[in-house]
Amino acid sequence: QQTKEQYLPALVYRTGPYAPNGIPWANGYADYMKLTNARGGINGVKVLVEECETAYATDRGVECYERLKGKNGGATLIQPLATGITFALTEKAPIDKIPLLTVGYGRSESQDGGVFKWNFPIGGTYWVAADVLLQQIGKKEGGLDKLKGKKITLVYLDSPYGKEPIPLLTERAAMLGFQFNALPVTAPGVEQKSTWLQIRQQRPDYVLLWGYGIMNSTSLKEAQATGYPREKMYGAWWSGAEPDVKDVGMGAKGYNAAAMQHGAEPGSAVVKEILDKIHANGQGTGPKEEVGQVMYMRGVVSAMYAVEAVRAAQERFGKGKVITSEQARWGLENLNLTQAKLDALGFKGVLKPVSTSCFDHMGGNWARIHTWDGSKWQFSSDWLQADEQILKPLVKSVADKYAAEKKITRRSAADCQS
Amino acid sequence: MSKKKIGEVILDVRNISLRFGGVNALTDISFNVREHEIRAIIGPNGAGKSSMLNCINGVYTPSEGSITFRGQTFSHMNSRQVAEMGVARTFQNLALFKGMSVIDNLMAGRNLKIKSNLFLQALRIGPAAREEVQHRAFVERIIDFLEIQAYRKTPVGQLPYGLQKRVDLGRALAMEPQVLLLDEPMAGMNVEEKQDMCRFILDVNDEFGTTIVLIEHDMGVVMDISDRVVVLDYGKKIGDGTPDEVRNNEEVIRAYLGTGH
Amino acid sequence: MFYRENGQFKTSYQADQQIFPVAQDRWAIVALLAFAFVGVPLLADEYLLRAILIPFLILALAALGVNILVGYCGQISMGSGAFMAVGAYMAYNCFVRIDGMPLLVALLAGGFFATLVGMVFGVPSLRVKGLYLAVATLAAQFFCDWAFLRIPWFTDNSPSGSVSVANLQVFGWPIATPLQKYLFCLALLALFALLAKNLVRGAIGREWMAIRDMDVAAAVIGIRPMYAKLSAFAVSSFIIGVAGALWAFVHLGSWEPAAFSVERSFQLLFMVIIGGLGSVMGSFFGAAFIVVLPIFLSRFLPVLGALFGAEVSTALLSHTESMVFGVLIVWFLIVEPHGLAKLWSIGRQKMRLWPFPH
Amino acid sequence: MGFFLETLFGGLMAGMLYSLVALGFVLIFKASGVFNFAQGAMVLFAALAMARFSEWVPHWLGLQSKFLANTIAFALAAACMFVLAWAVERLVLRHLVNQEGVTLLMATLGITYFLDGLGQTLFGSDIYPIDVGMPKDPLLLFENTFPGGIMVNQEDLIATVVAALLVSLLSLFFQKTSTGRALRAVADDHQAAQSIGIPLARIWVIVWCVAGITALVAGVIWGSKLGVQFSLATVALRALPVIILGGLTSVPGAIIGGLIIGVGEKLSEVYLGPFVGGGIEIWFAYVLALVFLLFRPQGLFGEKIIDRV
Amino acid sequence: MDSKNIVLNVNGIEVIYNHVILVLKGVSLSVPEGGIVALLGGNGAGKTTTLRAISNLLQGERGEVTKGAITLRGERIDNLTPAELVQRGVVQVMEGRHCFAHLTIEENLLTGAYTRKNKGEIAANLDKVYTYFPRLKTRRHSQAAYTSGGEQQMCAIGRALMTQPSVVLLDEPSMGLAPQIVEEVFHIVKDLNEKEKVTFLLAEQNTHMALQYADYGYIMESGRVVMDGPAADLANNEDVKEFYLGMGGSERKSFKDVKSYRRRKRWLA
Ligand SMILES: Nc1ncnc2c1ncn2[C@@H]1O[C@H](COP(=O)(O)OP(=O)(O)OP(=O)(O)O)[C@@H](O)[C@H]1O
Ligand SMILES: Nc1ncnc2c1ncn2[C@@H]1O[C@H](COP(=O)(O)OP(=O)(O)OP(=O)(O)O)[C@@H](O)[C@H]1O
Ligand SMILES: [Mg+2]
Ligand SMILES: [Mg+2]
Repeated sequence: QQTKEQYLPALVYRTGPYAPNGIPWANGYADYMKLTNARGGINGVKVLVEECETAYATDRGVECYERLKGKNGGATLIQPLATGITFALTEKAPIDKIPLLTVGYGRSESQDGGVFKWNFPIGGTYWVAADVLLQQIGKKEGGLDKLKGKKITLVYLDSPYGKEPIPLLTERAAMLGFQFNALPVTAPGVEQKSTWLQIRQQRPDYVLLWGYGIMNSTSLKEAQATGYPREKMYGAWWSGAEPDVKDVGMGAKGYNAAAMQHGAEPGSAVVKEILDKIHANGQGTGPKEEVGQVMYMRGVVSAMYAVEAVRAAQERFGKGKVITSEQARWGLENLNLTQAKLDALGFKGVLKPVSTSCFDHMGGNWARIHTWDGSKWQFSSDWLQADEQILKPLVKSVADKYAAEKKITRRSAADCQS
Repeated sequence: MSKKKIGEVILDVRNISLRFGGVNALTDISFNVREHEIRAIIGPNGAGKSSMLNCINGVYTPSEGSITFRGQTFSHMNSRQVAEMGVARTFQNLALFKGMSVIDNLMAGRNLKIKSNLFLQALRIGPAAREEVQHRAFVERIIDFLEIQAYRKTPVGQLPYGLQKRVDLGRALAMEPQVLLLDEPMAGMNVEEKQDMCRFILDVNDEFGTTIVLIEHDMGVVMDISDRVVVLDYGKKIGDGTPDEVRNNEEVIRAYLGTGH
Repeated sequence: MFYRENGQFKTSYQADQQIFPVAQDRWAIVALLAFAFVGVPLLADEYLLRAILIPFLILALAALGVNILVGYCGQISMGSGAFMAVGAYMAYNCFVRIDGMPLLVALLAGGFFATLVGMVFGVPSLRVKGLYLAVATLAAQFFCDWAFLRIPWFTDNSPSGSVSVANLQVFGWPIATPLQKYLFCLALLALFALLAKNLVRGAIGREWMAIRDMDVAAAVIGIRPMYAKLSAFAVSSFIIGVAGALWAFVHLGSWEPAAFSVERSFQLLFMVIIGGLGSVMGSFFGAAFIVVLPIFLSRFLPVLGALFGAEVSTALLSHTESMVFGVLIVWFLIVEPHGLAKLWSIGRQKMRLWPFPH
Repeated sequence: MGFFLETLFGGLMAGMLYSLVALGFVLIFKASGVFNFAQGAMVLFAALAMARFSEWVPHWLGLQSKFLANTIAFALAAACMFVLAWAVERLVLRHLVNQEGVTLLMATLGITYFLDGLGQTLFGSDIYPIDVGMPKDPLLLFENTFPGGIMVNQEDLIATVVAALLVSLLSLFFQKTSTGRALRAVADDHQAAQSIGIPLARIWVIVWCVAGITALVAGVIWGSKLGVQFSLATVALRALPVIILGGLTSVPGAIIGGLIIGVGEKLSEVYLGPFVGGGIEIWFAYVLALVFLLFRPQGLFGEKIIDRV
Repeated sequence: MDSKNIVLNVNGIEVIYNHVILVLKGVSLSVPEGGIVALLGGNGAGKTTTLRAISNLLQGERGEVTKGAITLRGERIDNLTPAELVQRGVVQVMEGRHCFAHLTIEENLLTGAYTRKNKGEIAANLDKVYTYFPRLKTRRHSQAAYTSGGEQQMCAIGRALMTQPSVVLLDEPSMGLAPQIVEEVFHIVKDLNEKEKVTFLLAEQNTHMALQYADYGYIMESGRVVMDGPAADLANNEDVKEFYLGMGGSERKSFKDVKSYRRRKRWLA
């Protein structure tokens, strides 16, 4: 019995400064895993989930990782759920041979599977998010070339997470000729008066918001207090969920944020299924009302990638078997989620196809923009695709620098077969 | 009075004044201390006796006047310098290092004499280790002398008051001082213990020839053991002389002694 | 009954000045060290090493440094995290900027730079005292947090501000597996503990304690407050700096300034207070308490919950953990305000008297 | 010029908010010699209680009136703070009479952990709004004198008035009443205070209760600005430079210190920040406080640190 | 002594500090209403500890009474707080002054009146203290920390008197006071005792003075009461004379001539 379970632990934070965002994510992740089991497991193999609380702190995250990695026959993969923890685990995972699934966060350059064999930022990186936001702003202005001479200010959490988009934005600024300015906010971001005073002084045309947790709602409140139009504010996809705007309410109306492919999807098939099969039986993890909200969906999507990776691995290493973490890595590297597959899983309209490869650990660079209407998030753009022309060289150069530092040689094509 | 050879003036205090805000703690005080003598300072509470000692070893800076020590004149003293010149003192309100054991308190008194540097001390090899043993031997002699062997390793904060006073004296003695300033060393002791304390003081004075400046409220003690006495009252000097002279000084009787003595 | 020192007479001061004057203690410590160096590697699994023992060793080292400053010299500091950060980042810079830099030298260099920074921030202690100083040391903390986040040079221009090291080795031996890391940290800790113990029981240690207990009296017996305080800052930040470098290099491998945030400073301060101010042993107890207890609770509480048939959610678990932790701190303080080390010594004293009650 | 004034005002108002938190620290320190690390946690706890009660009360009682609901919630939260004060005395302080400052500091740390856990268990970890009807939109003054006018937040103005009121009341209390004197005596020497019949238990409950209410007021104001969430506890770190600048034992010092720190912080960030990459305000506040300390080691208005032999 | 008007009775108490240090080993004593009882003994005999046990101030020193009982007018007071004891009229003047350093002398005195509510009475008491200690009046606006040792001692005594006590536990009141003032303090004690019927339990090193003013005395050594009796009897006891009054035979010995040789106290077998 024991051995028949696929162990998929998750590092989560249901406490601490970032709990409002962490809780729905963890609920979504847990619920989808329950759904998977309700659906009969992965080709009959049930999944076993275990949470470990990190409170978004790196050292606790590392401890959790160490604790969970060897349990129940070994962790199949790990979701660090924090950029800081991802950085630390990036050094450890290759030794333990455990893949890190970092859906929409972590190191942007880890898209490069040639160097980052064990990192999987499936579905999008911060660079994708930043690029997509610029494209949308360009659209608003009537073309990217119209950005020339405009002022765009980034308000970011002063942490590796917040700094991630800067290289891309700097690059884009040079290319498109807009004036780029970055204002750091000291964590956790409850005091932003001077930041917004500066914004009031500089009067940028657009503000990009790269905050997390309470920093987002604080930014929106300060924007309201300084009279900066929320319509001109664009947030990253970690700045665009319900907890970020809920208690600002109408004060945040008009605020835009990237949706990481998915947004709030209360109407999607998978949500309905979760409500039917899990919550209806009283087995739901969180409050019913939050099912289908943005962070919840991100948990669901992350879980789905994990499950599908296992499924993909089973295709190769034996259906109905419990697979190892190394096999899971292969699965993650060879995901091919076509629209048909996604639709079948209940993600119709939620996701675009994702297909990873040995060298591309991201697998998809689509996103949409959604806008807060005062009570809920609503899509306000079409699908947008990040510009590979810009992303690719950036990823490669940063990854190469990392490889040089760590004396890692790029994986060969042969290595990809393993 | 025995064969004690009282020498030259070693410490000369001239026209010292000390003010705290509105309070004149000391006004124009002058007196001197000769080598090897026991010099008492007496006076009512708040007369400025402790403040006088504080001026001598650099805790307070007098607003006027000068202090001459062995021919060198200072307008104010620097604690470290005073210690190096061989002046040690005890405190009225017990300024011991409460968290340290008796031994450590006394050893701290010898710190000026320790020469090895931080690195040698960290490794505790060669000279550093030898030095430590040497000083320990010296300190043990003081411990024997003061009869506090049993409390060697007790943190001084836990000792009863009287013993703490003894440790305080021990710490001062550990500095091998030439001049010893004692601020009410016998407060809170019974007669028996005072006798012990007197014996220690007299022995130090006799055997090592240490000059002693003593503040004390027990007139029996002061009159018995001191060679000369200064009397302060409200920051002013009202008397100076041998115990007998002072005892019969009208003003001293009025201000301090009362009629009982 | 067995723990008596009677019959053990010292014939020289040297013998009496040993670190452990009681023979039983000496044997116990030898046994403990032997166990730590030989027994633990045989028994401990990787999780124990990586998640508990290595952090414990490194934080104990840092706590030792903090204890020198706070416990021995009485200068309350809430900026220890900053000195760890200086150690970590400067060691990193030495390590990556200078080719062929040996790990050990890089670590010590980290300690050296921490010493410099520590002394600079120690200067206010000459005027500012007690809690005022404590809060003032936070200036060091926030300044360093900021500097390592904002000044790209420190992070070798890494865009995210996160840096990492790899391929550690000492004298040709790799420091890669948990066991190797454990032994390396253990050896360093043992060495530093010995040196620190020598310092605190020597002349300089007495100066520190004198300043702590009664600075005016200390000055009167010829101790220079400036020298004593600054040397305490220097020694303490050196040790903390080395610990910081170890934390970064050996434990984390990859880190960002948040690893040395103000919470870390507080954590270190708690360790020494809980463990016992002015006690080398206390640093170890404190580190063990603060590192191990939360981990223990997070594993033990679910089991306890399961026993009562209650399924404890992650959030509730972690809240309970925090509450229990808080209660335990208060409880220990009530039982013994002078820390675990004091509790330990009282225990020994009782043992000495055993089986007689007093 | 307009912008400078705006920054200045912004700083003053931010400073006033720090003062409110600092006040709690000062009260407890002044009255019992305890450096209360838990003040931040208390602000959070109080604000959480207020936020959740104002949400639950209408639910429980079927109330329509927002004002009534808020009033009841405030009363309930205040009651929570009273219970807390009582428990802290009973379970913690009582057993630590006459212990050193660090020990007590450590104990308040234990309380912090406990409150963090308890607060989140009882009230949840989400972001909760407190809506006491404070106006959110900015007010523009002197629009014809300066281009763009000077922007002031009405919310901040109200906070300033409340803080000023609270401070005057508390200063009076300390200076003029015999309880105020007893509080200061307790801070100096627990044992001596006991020996002459000052009931420590009662004194401590009073002080912690007053500090709790101050925390509640601070929590309500901050909370209605920012929303209530775990991170609110970190405003305590912002208040620390304020109290050392003003002096650990001075109630008016908390205010003046708050204003200086607030203004210094904002001006430095806005005018110096851009040259060094920004984000300097927090350490700047600490360094500012430190510089003041070098000249007055007891802070601007603190009681002189006594060392005498 | 007549057991009926015993106001304070200590019965076989043991005190342990820090859970390990046994300091009092069964101390019993009783204080009659309106009496002055002296508690004598060398350094570390346990006088202070006894007084702390009575006034319940041991907790702050991490000490506890493990055996025995203490009663005040027949009521067990082991579990009362010090504040409640003050309400019942028992106040202790602590050894080592313990003035409130940051408060002025006058504020120090006024805090002593915390338990008194009657304004007129407080003012009268304050006046009384100032007449007893005129020195305090001149220094009344300076912070206690900056007054001399003796002034602080007066302040501590005065502060205790402000509580309008009926039983005063005085711990070394004469320490650090000039001879004149010592005399005065004992006069005050006598005065209060006679005029206001205040009962005193007095721990003192100044045996001479103490026996002169007290009615009854206890002598403690190493945590035990080794001798007790009416003050006059004690003053005439040879041992007491030798060890506590410093008299060999009938003459006072000069401090200069004491020998290092010491006779062994007979009761310390
Ligand atoms: N807080 C404490 N912790 C441990 N031991 C203590 C403590 N206070 C006192 N003692 C011990 O208790 C014993 C009795 O002390 P106590 O202070 O009662 O003596 P005393 O008779 O008042 O002496 P003195 O005349 O010197 O004041 C001493 O041996 C002392 O070491
Ligand atoms: N640091 C200070 N600040 C203010 N006043 C002071 C200070 N030091 C001493 N004084 C005042 O100076 C006067 C003399 O004090 P000092 O301590 O020298 O008296 P003393 O003669 O030693 O008295 P005692 O016999 O009571 O110890 C006192 O009135 C005291 O209040
Ligand atoms: Mg004096
Ligand atoms: Mg005593």
